[in-house]
Amino acid sequence: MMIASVLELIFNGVAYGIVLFLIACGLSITMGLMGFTNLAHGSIVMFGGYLVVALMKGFGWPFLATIPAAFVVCALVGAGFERLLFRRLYSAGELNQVLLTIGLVFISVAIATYLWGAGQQPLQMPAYLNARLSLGLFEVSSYRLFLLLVGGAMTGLLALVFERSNLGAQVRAAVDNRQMAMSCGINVDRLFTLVFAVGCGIAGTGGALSVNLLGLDPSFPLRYLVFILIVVTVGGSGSIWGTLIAALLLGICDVFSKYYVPEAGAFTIFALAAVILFWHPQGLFGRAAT
Amino acid sequence: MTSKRVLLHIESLCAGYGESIIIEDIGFSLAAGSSLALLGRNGVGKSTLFRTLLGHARQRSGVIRFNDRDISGTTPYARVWQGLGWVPQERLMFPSLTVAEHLAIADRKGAWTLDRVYGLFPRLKERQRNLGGQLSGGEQQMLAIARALMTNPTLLLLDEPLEGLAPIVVKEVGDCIRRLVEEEGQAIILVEQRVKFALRLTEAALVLDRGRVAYSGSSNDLLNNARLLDDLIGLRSGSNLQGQRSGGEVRREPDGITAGGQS
Amino acid sequence: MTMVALRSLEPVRLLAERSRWRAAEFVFWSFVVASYFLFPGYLVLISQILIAGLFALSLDLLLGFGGMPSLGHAAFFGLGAYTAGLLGQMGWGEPISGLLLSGIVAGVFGLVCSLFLSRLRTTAFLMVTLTLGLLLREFANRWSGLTGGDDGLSDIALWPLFGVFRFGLSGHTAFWYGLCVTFIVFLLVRRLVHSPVGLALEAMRENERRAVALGISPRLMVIAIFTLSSAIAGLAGALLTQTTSFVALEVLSFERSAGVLIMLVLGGVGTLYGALVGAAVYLVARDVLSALDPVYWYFWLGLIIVMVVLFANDGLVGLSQRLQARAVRRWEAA
Amino acid sequence: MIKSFAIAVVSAGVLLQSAAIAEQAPLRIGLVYCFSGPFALAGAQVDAAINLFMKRHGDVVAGRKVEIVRRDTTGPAPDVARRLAGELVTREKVDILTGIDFTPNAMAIAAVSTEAKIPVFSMNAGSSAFLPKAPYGARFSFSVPQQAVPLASWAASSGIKSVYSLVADYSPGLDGEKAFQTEFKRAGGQIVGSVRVPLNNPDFGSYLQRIKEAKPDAVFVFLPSGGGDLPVLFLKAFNEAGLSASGVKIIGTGETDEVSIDALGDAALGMVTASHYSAAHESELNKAFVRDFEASTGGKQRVSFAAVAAYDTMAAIYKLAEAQNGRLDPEKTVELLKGLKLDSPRGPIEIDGSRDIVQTIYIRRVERRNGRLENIEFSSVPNVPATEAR
Amino acid sequence: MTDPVLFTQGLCKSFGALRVTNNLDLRIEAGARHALIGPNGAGKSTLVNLLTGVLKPSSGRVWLNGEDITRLPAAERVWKGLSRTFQVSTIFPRLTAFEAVVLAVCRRERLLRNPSRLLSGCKPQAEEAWDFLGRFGLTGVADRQMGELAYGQQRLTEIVLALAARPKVLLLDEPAAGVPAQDSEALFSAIENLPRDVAVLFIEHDMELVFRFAEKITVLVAGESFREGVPAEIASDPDVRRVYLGDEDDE
Repeated sequence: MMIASVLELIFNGVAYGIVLFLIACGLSITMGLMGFTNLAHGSIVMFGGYLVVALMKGFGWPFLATIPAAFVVCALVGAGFERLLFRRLYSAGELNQVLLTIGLVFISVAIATYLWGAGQQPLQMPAYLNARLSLGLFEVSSYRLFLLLVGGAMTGLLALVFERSNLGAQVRAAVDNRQMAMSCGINVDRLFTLVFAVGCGIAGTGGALSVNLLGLDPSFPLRYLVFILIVVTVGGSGSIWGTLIAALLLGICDVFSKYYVPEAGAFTIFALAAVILFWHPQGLFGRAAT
Repeated sequence: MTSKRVLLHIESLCAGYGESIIIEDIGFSLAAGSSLALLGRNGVGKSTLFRTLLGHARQRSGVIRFNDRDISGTTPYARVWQGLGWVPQERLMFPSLTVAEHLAIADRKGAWTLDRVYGLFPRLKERQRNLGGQLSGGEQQMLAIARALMTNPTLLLLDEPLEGLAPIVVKEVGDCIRRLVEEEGQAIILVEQRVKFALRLTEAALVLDRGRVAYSGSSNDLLNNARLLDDLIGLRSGSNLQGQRSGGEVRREPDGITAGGQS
Repeated sequence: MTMVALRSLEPVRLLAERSRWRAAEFVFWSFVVASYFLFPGYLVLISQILIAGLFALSLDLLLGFGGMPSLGHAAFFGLGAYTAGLLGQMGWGEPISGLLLSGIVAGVFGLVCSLFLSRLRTTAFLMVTLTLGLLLREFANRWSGLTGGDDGLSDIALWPLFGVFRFGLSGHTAFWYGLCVTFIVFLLVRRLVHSPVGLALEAMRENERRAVALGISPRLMVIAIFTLSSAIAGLAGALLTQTTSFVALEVLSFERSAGVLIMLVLGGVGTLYGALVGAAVYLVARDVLSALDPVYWYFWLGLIIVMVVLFANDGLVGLSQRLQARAVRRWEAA
Repeated sequence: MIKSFAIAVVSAGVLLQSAAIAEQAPLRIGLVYCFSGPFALAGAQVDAAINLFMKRHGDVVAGRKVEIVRRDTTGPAPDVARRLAGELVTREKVDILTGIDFTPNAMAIAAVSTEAKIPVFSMNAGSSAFLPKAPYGARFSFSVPQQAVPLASWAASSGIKSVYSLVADYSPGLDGEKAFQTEFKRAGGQIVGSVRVPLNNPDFGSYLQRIKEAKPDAVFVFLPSGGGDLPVLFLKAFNEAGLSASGVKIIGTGETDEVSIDALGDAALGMVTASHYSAAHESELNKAFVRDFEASTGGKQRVSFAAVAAYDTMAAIYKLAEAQNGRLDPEKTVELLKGLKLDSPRGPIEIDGSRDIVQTIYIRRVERRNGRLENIEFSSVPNVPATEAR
Repeated sequence: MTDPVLFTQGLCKSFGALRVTNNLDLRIEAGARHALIGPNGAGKSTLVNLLTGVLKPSSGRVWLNGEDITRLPAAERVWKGLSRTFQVSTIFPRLTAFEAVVLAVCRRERLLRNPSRLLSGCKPQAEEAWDFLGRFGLTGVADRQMGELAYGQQRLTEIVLALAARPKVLLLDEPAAGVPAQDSEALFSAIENLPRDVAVLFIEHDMELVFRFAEKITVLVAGESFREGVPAEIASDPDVRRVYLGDEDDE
């Protein structure tokens, strides 16, 4: 009984961590590569979620089909924003980036309210994602298991692309030394757009996958801004593994503290973040500032 | 044999970083397939000239024609596609990339393939799974050269490739460069403190002083004119530790706009 | 005139030039005073702008001069607000002593925090201050016996200012009280900025390594400036309590921390006036837009912010300085 | 019939008194409410209800043209609320303040009302602290204990022996927790566990695991209603954790209101809540109200308790102004308020001596009717006072 | 022999397994003109960082003026009389040269403890700063932001900043690096005219500068003091020659 309950907690914590990872990791990549502080990242996540709802309700798409669609559309939107707007601000300093993207968050909140209303979006998961599955010792919800699998697969895929492919090597080279990367013939401008698009695509996918766990309404980007920032900075921006480990750590700690010390409420996650950042100002896997 | 085509033509070039001006009014031409030694005391602007050619420094005025095309104002990567390769003085390894990845990201179609590059530097093949930061100084230098070769440059800019290497390694890397020039016919511009090595390897020489051209002519002439060499490069000037400057430290010209790169 | 005389005059002139009162500054403060007569129906709004401006000023000291971005500055604002509120509730309603005491409490808490924060910079500083603010808010929510939790603190009996001027609905007292406190603090901050300490702060922001080599201890500077900034934020919080006779959990919220940062960056960082201008523009825009379009005013506010970043990335004060310089050049050319 | 007659009379009055109107200043109603952000849904309800009322009853009362001056509090921001209320009083010269959303805002506005001696009518909950601070205030919505106590009584009397309580960690949540637990224990039930969750709480997994291990008959929840995210997240997690399958019931109060219920989806089916209003309330008055409301919003909005409270508040204002010849004298208004009875779409309501509302509380169950989710009333407790009678 | 004003005892610094400074005993006499040379990777930068307090030694001690300063933070070492310049010009880009020097003087006079003092009231300090700038021929650019100064002027300003603290020991880290030829004479004469009561330790690879000013030279190799002596000894030492050069021209 004890073991089962601990295992179930770990399972829930991992699933929650995966959700945090999915909504934050796109930002980690773009922040690490371009040093661009994009607080509007949550808006893209939200947009991914709305896209799922719109496609399912408006066009009767199956849930699974909406996930790649969310990736593609959000990636295109992200690419557009990068080309039109963000590119002009790469050298404008962090504060201006923060201000601009906060402005965009406000705009996105208003647009979402206009298009989809202020309320929570109902989203009916297909039956197979609403079931309970037995994993021997304990039962889990099929949705969380699905999250775990898809999230895990995405992490693996990302890691594979980032660590093994030529594109990933190009990205890492540009993070390491932008000038030298250009002098290896890498079209860094295009790479930035591409990476930004991928980051937004992941955000959109994260939105699509997390609607069922996090809910969806126009204030989503503001509500989850703090969580996203904490995951990215604790993990160390630019590091996929760092972001994953931070997300899992925070997810599991949150779940355990809520179970064993529910009085602690939201204290645990914030205090943990503060302590980690105090000892590792660059995050768990961040590079030291040069 | 007809006179060779002009590969690189520079005219009244003026450049620097930010507000500073480091090279003033430089002009020279380089024929296709030939090689040039770029000499001068520390801090006269040799690395800055390279960085200007590559689009990393700020070009104030003047013309850079490469392959009959004005490349001033183009992006650094477009210049690589045009055929400019760079072996930077600081080597600029990518710490999070393996040796193989260093070569892969730079790979462009052309005569230089991975196999040929590994043929030239067998040591790199042995270490292809190591990260850039884990290499010894000599290996880093080989990788820097190999990486530049993978872009299949028509002109390779070598910035002090022998600096800070152990004597045995100097010989090894030096031989590679020699083979590159003499056997493969690679056109290079070589900045090197080992003046004699540089002059023997190249056909033409250009000496800079305070951001301007102080000598432009045949390498051989310069090599055989000890007096001129002394005057221009100060090989024997200043101290009674003659010639030691060539083996001593070389100032690092920081990238970016820090004023440290000013001459 | 002899060389000696020239030599002794020039350096002093240079230093005096730095802290000279400029015409635009007189115009600015005259306008603030004149707004009492120009906009009599908006005195409460103006007093709240002054309070937000004071709060933003405290952040400017920290960010603009000390180079330390905080996303949890509401912690100190809120601490000041709660101190003033609790004093009032406990029966001590004298405004000025309450104000000062609130500033001191926030300052002391700032001092304690700065002992930990002094080893952090940039993003880590930002994030740790953020979590600090969140933790304090959680704490206040939990300790509802003292703070009233979500209900907030009411029943704050505030005595009339100097025993004469009541804090009424129309906001006359709030206006003058807020203006005086803000102006006095502004003068002190302006003085500080133009003192050797201010120079040391700027030096540290510009290049910490070099500042250390001059013998400036970054740890001491961070502690000093953070404490001062916290105390000023506490004063602003106390002002809000005193002029509204109410304290809510919201004074500690992340939204308030983020809002003040937006105001400051909007107005221009490191200019002192940017804090006041940013607060005015942000609050007026919010007030006007939310009256015009109560549901979608967020959109227009966001649009204004985006436009300011795109066309005036050194803030509104920077923009006006550039326009002024351009006008002067034109005028001189003509 | 009576209504249309009333409209006719009012219209006639308008025609007759048109000359007088020109001289008489309009009756200005200051509406301070949250129209933007996460709780904008309630703002839209209030807006629509007021429009509906004025369409039905005209915009003139006792010869004075009625004007609504709207202000957005932008969320829980008492300094803003206080300023807006103050400006409405001093600059816009309103005769009455109404709206009133979050508790801190309510407290700040109460202070303005007290100082300016202007009546303030609350259209939304506000905690129990509001009325004592507002001598010219009245409440037309409900109080948390008003709903939680009847719910506890019903639960205890319908075979629920043990309850786990889960409330949001803010003052209405704590009010609800206290009221429910006290009454439930008094009635012989057992509270097997109690937890307060943060307002920004994405994951309920661990709480539900605790609940599962406590094996209660039911879970009492109090989470922010009116379009917040917590009820949706809770219900999803509840089903995911397999609690609904194992037969644990959910009982609550406003979580299933009509603006939230569609987002809750089928997960809400069978949930039992206690509230003062359901759009499915069986009365002619309510049917007409729901029909007109939905027609006036083009079918985009369902009517919820926020709309009814706004509608009733308007009705009270009209009635009180008429009784005072178009004026709203603070003392007189308070006098008239006591014992004021209205026939509301929710049923009969009355304002008692403490200026608080006395109304019927209905126990409802979520069911699907005519293709949409409704709160179907199956039991009721009449004349429940808002303040707990001790 | 006089007492050394700055000396180290068995100073060691390791980064992981790599020992960069190895059991180093360095003595700087009062008023010395002491040069520190050595090939790449000899550990010169690390030594500077250990002396100035940027790095903490793995073991060993640093004494300044008879006082153990091993544990003192960097800023406090400046108060005790140890000033430095940086290898790559390190300035305050948006402060004017004058402001920076005034700040240095004010810090020395402990005016930073008195926030009520306005800058315009710091007349003597301003004049002293002006004098300092004048000695280095910088009054003409005193009111320009340091970021706009020519590189040579920046380097001179750096020396002024270090001197304004009235140090007992001045540590010059490659003062001539990157200075263009036409400016180097001004720099050289500035170094030549440094007050005699200040001990100067300079790390340099420009042999012209080293042999022009140094009265004593320490050759650092692999983190150890390899040779120490007057310039003539060092110049004629074949071991130094071999080690320092690393190799002769290969042909």
